[in-house]
Amino acid sequence: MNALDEKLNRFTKYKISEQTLRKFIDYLKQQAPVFAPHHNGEASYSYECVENSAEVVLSYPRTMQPLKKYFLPPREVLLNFNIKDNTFSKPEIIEETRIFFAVHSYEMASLKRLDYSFTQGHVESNYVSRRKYAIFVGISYTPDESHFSKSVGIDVEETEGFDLFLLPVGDGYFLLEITDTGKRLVEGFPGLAAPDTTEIKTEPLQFKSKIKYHHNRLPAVFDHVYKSKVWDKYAEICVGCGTCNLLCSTCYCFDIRDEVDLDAEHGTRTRYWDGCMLNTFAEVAGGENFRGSLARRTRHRLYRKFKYITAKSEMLHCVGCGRCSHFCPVGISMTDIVNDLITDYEEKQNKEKI
Amino acid sequence: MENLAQHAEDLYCPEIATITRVETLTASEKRFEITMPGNRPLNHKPGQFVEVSIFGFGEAPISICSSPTRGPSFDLTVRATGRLTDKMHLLEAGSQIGIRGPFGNGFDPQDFKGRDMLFICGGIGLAPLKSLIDYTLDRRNDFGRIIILYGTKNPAEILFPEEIEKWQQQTDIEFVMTVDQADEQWQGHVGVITTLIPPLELDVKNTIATVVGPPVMYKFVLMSLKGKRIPDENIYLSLERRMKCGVGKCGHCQINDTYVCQDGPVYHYPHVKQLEEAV
Amino acid sequence: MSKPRVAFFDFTSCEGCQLNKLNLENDLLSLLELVDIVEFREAMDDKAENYDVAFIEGSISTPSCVKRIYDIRRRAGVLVSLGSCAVLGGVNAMKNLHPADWVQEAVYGDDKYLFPSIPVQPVSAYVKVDYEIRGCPMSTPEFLHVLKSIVLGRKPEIFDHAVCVECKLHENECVLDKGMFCLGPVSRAGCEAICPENGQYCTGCRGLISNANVGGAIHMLKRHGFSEQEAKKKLQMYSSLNKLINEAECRHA
Amino acid sequence: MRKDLNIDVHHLTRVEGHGNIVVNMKNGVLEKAELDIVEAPRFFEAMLKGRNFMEVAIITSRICGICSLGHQIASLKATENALGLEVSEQTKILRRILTDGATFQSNTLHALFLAAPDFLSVGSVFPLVNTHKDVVLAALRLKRLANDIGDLISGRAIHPIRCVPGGFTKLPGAGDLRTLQEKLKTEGMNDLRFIVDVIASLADKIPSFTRETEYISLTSPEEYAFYDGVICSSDGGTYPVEDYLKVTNEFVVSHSSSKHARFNRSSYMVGALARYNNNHRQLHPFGREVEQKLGLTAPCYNPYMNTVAQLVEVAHCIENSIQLMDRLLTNGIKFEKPNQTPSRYGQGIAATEVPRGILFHDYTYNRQGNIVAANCIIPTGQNLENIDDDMKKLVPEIIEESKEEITHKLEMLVRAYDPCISCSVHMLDVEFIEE
Ligand SMILES: Cc1cc2nc3c(=O)[nH]c(=O)nc-3n(C[C@H](O)[C@H](O)[C@H](O)COP(=O)(O)OP(=O)(O)OC[C@H]3O[C@@H](n4cnc5c(N)ncnc54)[C@H](O)[C@@H]3O)c2cc1C
Ligand code: SF4
Ligand code: SF4
Ligand code: SF4
Repeated sequence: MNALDEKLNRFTKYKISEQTLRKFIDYLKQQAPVFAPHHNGEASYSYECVENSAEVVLSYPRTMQPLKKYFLPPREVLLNFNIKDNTFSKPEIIEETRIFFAVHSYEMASLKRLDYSFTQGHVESNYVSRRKYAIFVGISYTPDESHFSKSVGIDVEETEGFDLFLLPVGDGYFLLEITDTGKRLVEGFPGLAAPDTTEIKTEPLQFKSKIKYHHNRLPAVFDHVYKSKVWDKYAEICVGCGTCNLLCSTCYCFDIRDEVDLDAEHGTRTRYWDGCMLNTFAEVAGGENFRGSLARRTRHRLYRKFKYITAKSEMLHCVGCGRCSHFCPVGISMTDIVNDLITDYEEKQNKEKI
Repeated sequence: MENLAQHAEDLYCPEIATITRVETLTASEKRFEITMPGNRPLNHKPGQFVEVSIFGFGEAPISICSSPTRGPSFDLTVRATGRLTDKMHLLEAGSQIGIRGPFGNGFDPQDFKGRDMLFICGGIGLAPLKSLIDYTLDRRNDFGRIIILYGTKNPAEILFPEEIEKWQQQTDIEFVMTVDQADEQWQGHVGVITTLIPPLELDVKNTIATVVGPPVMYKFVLMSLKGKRIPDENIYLSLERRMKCGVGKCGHCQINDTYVCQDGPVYHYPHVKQLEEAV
Repeated sequence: MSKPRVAFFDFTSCEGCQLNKLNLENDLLSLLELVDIVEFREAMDDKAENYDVAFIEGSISTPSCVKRIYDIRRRAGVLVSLGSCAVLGGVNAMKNLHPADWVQEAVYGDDKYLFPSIPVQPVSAYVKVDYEIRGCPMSTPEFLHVLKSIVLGRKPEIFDHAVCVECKLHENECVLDKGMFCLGPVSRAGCEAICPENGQYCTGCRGLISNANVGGAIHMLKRHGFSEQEAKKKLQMYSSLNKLINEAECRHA
Repeated sequence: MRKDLNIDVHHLTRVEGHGNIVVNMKNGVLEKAELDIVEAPRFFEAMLKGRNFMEVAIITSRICGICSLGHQIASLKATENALGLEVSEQTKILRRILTDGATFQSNTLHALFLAAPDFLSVGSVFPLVNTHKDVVLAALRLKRLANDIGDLISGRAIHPIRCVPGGFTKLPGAGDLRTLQEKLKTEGMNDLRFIVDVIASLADKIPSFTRETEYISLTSPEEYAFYDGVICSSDGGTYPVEDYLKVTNEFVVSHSSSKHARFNRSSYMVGALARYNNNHRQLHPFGREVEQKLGLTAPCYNPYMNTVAQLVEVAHCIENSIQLMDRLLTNGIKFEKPNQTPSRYGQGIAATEVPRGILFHDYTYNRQGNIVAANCIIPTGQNLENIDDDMKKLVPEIIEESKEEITHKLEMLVRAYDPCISCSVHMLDVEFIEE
């Protein structure tokens, strides 16, 4: 038995049919609001609050916005203010239990990164309040042409952070109890038979997208490619739309703007997702732009994923969800850039040896 | 999460403070004296900044230009360049503004005890450095020589004329000023600030150089300091970047792996020397 | 503060932007509390001598337009151009892509001399423009934002990032996923990505973001099977006066 | 008796686009009574040349913001005819609702915001905010409701987004549609009734001028025609839409950057009054109710009554859209991929009734699906000769009144036609030489 299977087999588990699983969602809905993947248009998926358990999509490549939208909303009112009498109030954030259902492992891993970003240095109450009572039910998935989470060290069946985890078997699922919270939820649900004792045997999943090096070696690569030509190569076709930033599950940069109501008295201070690929991101008074070129912006983006925060947090800040690659309108793939950088690095190393 | 939640802060809520004095310095710069609620001291370090906010006009990081040795009120020097700063220039004494902070890494003046202090300020860069200059003047005996080099584009842009007059008269301060472009009345130095550095006679090992100015200035000043053989460990810079939150979240002020609002604005030069995007 | 005196003027355009203001039904009364409307030919008879704020719709395309815009600039405090026609030349400017004579003759035949027409230009080609509100039609939230900002005495915040940003904030299904092409990645936001939100591609009605990678944009369209010439035509629909597009070359196949 | 009169209204207000009224009488002879169209020509043909069929409706809707939906529908129908693209029943119903919404919104705007100030002797709707607040609020609500139809079904009331060749890119949700329908039934009908009562009390402000002319509109045995039908003349006869050139006979006049038109007589009228005269028997009950309250009877030869006919149509369109929404909701709204695979290439002609009258689009496509020829005839252009003829009859009849009064009545007359001047100068009439 491989190490992964060994780990999975330690959890108590239940065999559950898809039909029962949807009943389980209904049961969860009675406990707390449930959020799960849904169809969004013809070819897209998004997390939505579950109204009808039949509409939950269990098998999907990835949602468009990552789960971060529930903890760092795309637009969030930070303050309501009154200009005339200089007063303000902070909108109340209800600290409630929310259940996130059918979440992939890289997504869970990304929350761990966000947790770091919002709690190191100053601990942000907005984020923490939303995050505090969240419960997660994971599910495994079949990698598509953009996923590469294995290359950054995250297995499809990685259960860390989840309270429950779903593994497809035959025409149903294994429901794994990961934490006590998960156990309590399962115990309250009357639709399950006794724990199942058959052994889990996972099939190694094939990722079509891969990084050439083991992830442990990536920080070393990034020590040497700051001046690489690879940046220019991608800058030529990158159009600076910022899609890769906005949809990245670990990107969290934001902008803050004041907007006033038509009475010219009340207003809101709101934050919005922002991204370092956008031209204006590092522009200051007088029009000076500290990262005007797309090459420098692309480099900054990748260094933020693979080096800068990594050095401090000891976690790669790319989780291999493949959103940046899949949604890039010009088809720039994260693994292509990294692999090109590795090639460049190897060439440099070889030259140095000679 | 639960244990971290205990330390959670409402990071974006300002305190409503009062402008207690306004002084026009130049056509585009004014100095504001700010008093916190209950006249409490801000407890800042020289070189730190606050996020000033006016509802409807946004927020902007502004350096504290007075020394913590004077207080409890503190001073801000603001150049009108945009939404918030233009509006601030319209405010009179008695008006209220929001303050968050103090934020960022400031100077630790105790570390400079007994050293000669060389201040190199370009344009509005004098404002942040003034907090440290005032500190050293208030604890004059703790420091060796005090040399202030100050350059502006033209005589009309000179900040703090009153203080400058005093500094010029004080014998324990070496104050030299230059302008890029003179007018009819100007009788002093003409030329960029780097022209003031070579003539200086310094005990380089014992001199702490602090540099603040517009982005273009740093590269040339650092070259001149190198020419003087001032060791890198003796050099401090204060850097400016676009900044939104002031608390290390929004990402705007990042220079390579460092956040100006957390690790800066005051940097020990050896720390940023390797950073391509810094100067 | 006394209420700012606001005037609206229209030049060569479809007047959709004007109408869009009249479509502010829910906000119209609050708006009238905020400002005095002193001239608005499409909706009222009054004319004024001067105005604190002049909103200009439409592009400049006849000699008499030129005279009129100079006159308005003299009388106006703040001048805001509004809508793609005024800011970019808009669809009108596509006529510049053809020889002037051909264009005139095509419509009026032998009578073409009766109706003089000069190359279409945006307002900024003739007078100083303080702020620009883009869009075809202009978006009303943005218009209100600019108006409120002027009333407050602050600079409006006018976005200079791609439509994709707003599209992503809305979590719209990306039309690229449906096999369509889209100009959202290089076009300026401010419209709340209303076209992709409605299942349609972005036609670039707000023009390009600044510092745009036009060669990259052409390459992007080539990936969707367009020739270089067709790709430029797509980008030119609203931005036919943009030199970067007209002169762009894409080195990628 | 007055022998000389000189009127020059520069840039007539409260109409869409730029026009001047010029009247010139010397020694008792009326030398000139005309509407000069000084709007800058925009040359849409140059914009359309070589454009792909997917883009054509996007561009032509920019001919006019006020009639953008009408242009888009006529354009899409012409394109679909040319390329043999069939559309579904659902698409047709949705487009009909949109046409109703557009007529509802445009007629409301004109009658209540642009023309009504004349009846109350003020220069714009803004002073009425203080004197007639409840009426203005009701009128604003009505206009918003009309725009809600456009917003919900086409994504945006001005320059609609979702309407594309072969169908729609996105459909309204059943819940939203039901809410809107309910609003039309209650708020919409109530507000209109309230306003109609107010207008009825002002009926004596409408000048009593008549001139019988030829009235041209679409007609259809199935309904009060807006979306589809054949050309109908009040002088007798119906003509297939393909024969539109025989009806319109456009010609250039020196005082107008827009072309004029004539058919059986020296001029003809299109628009609400023409539709009403030709099709009034097919009005829905709510339309009938308003017709009676406002004292409109067919045939009506008073062009000033065009504004009243517009209000009758508002009532009709509200009721019609409620019925169509019922049909949609009963059938269930299903997403259908727009049919965009041409089955042929060539010429396609289409007509729809837009608020100001009958509109024709005529395109020819090459095998790449790009435009090689385009023609587009706009209602206001068709009305211009009729307006001039009206003025020529009206001026001698009111010549003894004060100059201000004459000017006012002439302005009201032109405004009654709800002219859409930007539209009228953006005609397309050209054969492109294929490269
Ligand atoms: C650590 C720090 C200390 C500073 N101290 C002072 C000071 O003591 N006195 C002073 O007058 N100014 C100081 N600044 C600069 C000041 O923050 C900006 O001028 C201010 O943010 C402009 O805000 P605004 O709303 O008036 O202008 P906006 O209307 O927001 O912008 C005007 C222009 O400034 C750019 N901009 C936005 N944010 C910044 C920023 N943080 N820095 C520079 N440009 C920016 C915008 O891109 C735009 O081009 C400091 C900046 C930093 C980072
Ligand atoms: S998504 Fe692609 S095109 Fe857009 S900014 Fe990122 S890399 Fe560039
Ligand atoms: S960098 Fe790309 S693959 Fe990595 S976490 Fe962000 S979006 Fe996902
Ligand atoms: S639909 Fe267009 S604007 Fe929206 S994300 Fe996709 S490419 Fe960008």
